[in-house]
Amino acid sequence: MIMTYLIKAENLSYKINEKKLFQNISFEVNANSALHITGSNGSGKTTLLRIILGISKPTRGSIETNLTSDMCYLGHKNALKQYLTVEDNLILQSIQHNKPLDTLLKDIDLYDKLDVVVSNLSFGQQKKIALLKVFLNESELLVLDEPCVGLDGKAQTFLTSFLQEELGKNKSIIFSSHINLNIDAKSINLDN
Amino acid sequence: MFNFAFSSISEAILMESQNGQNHGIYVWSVFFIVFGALILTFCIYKNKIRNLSKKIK
Amino acid sequence: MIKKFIHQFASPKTYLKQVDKAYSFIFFTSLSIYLIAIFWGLLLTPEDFVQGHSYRIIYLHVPASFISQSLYLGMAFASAIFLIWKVKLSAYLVRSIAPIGAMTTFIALVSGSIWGIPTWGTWWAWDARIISTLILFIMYLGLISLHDSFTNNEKADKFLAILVLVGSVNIPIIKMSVEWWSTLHQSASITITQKPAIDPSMLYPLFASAIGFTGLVICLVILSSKLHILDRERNKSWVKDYV
Amino acid sequence: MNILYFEFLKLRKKSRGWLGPILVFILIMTAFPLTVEFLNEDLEQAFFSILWIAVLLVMMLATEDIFLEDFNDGSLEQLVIHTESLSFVIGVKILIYWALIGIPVSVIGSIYCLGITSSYEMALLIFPVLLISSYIFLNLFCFGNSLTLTKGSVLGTLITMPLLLPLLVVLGKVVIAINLGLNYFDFLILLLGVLSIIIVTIPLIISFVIRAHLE
Repeated sequence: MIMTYLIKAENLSYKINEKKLFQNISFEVNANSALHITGSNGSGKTTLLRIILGISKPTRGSIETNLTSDMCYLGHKNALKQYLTVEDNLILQSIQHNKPLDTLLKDIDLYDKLDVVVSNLSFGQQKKIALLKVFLNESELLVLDEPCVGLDGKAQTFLTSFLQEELGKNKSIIFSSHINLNIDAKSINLDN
Repeated sequence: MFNFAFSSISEAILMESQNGQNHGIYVWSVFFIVFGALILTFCIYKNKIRNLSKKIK
Repeated sequence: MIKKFIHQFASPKTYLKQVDKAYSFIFFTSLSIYLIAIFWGLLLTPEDFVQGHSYRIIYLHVPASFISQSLYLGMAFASAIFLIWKVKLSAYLVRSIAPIGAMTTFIALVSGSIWGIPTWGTWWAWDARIISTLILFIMYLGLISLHDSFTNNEKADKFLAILVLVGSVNIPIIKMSVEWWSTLHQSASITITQKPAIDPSMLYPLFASAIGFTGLVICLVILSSKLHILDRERNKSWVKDYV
Repeated sequence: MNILYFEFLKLRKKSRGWLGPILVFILIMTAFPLTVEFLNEDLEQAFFSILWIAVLLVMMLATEDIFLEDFNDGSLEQLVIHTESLSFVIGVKILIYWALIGIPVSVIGSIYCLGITSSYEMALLIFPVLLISSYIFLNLFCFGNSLTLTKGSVLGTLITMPLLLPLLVVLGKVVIAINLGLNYFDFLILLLGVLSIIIVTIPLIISFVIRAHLE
């Protein structure tokens, strides 16, 4: 089997207002593998993820992607409309209402919250709804920025086991997290 | 072409026109505004550059 | 090729070095030209038959209003270079021209207003060119406040350049539309295509004062851009050597 | 098609977003007669200037947070990642805003016009002008607000208003043209021409600006 990379980064550097954030970061992500980005606060984890997504451009270095589908991204901002109900928000994210969704909602204790307005939910519950998109994704590559923030123990184990399962399904994951998730992952540290 | 249009300094300041109005006040106030603005801007920028250079040093 | 050349030539460092060499020459030449032109225009030229002596304001007013529009054109040019080739220097120039543009527009506005008292009998008329000059003044201030409202300078540069370009499309339209709306202002005395409508003895000092004023404004732009470059690149090693 | 529905859903469920501006418009149009003497002639003279300024103000209020909300909750990032053409989505968004705010305002404006000039012809002729001008206003304010995305709409208005002056001049002339029975259709074609240029260019510029914001 020939290993082809999904994402390959070489010597990435990033500056804000002429100040260096990180320098010379290189990595490669192959199919069926995970990459854990670590680093202290302000070391540029989110920025690196945004560079991978193609939203930001690195000051120096290059990044090549070799994907056939969109990446699935969940950032600090959960892209939920606060004034809409959970159901409407799912419509906005093109999530069909079907059997797998129902079982998922039951698994994360949100089945009875479908017609509640998002702003009335707690932070953790909102995070779970945002994660639904990840659970139902059809992308090759998942990009998650601090996916565990705000989640309770049960949801965390659910997420980790889901991610571990995904790795077996020919998918790759790039995530940043302070907590060490139980996933087989290479890790890179952004602190010098 | 190169003769003075006024015969004395007070005439030049007043600038009495043919219709009897004194236009000097308008002309000279514009003159002072323009030169004042120019000098002021030059001074401000010179000063700012000097302060910044000190800071950088 | 071109890109590489521009980047090498237009580094802020070489720019400052070149400009420092030229500065005092430009300053003293244009200052003397301007002083002579103003002396000539204010004291030597004959009285105008229609407007009386108040027409002498032309030597102070016209250069300023001419420069205020040319500076915007310069900004638009620099913005285009910045957006196409990503030349940092031109972004610095756009930002540093803006306050100078505001200053000259202010001079044009105030001097025109004072000139209006003896000639039109009112210091403010709803006239096309006054309005478009006022709008230009507000646009300059808007540009400055847009740039200053962002803490991320690279973003601010981009937005400023976009706004300048959109504005440069719009300025001729604004001028045309307000002219169409109403006009009281005397039509431009000098145009490139037609013979000038004023006497040569009044024209030469006008040209001289325009040249002198342009030189002085260029000096101001140099100072302003120097300040801006030093401020933006203060963490770089060459700046410490330079200062 | 999906995008059209999504944007419609987002705006329709936010009643302060679309109903608010319409009500403000009605309030302005109702309040202005109180400031002039109760004589029909005075009203008629002032009516159109108030109308244009009111439309302008309302479009300004309507676009206040058109991109800010999507920016704050992260939808814009998702949009940039997932859509081929960001400018198309932006164009659709502005279209929806026009459909939910611009069209009602135009209808209400023509009704007020009928009430004050009591001329069916005038109201009928002013309606398309209102439709087109409100769309142009929306586009330009969107541009201004996208530049000053996180910095509040006052700055956005400050930099957009100068760009709108030519349009106000044209609108003033249109009213004169209608009153004198002159080349009304020439003006309509002129406005349509301006609109067609703006519809294409403004979303492109805005998408560039938004990408720069997210960077």
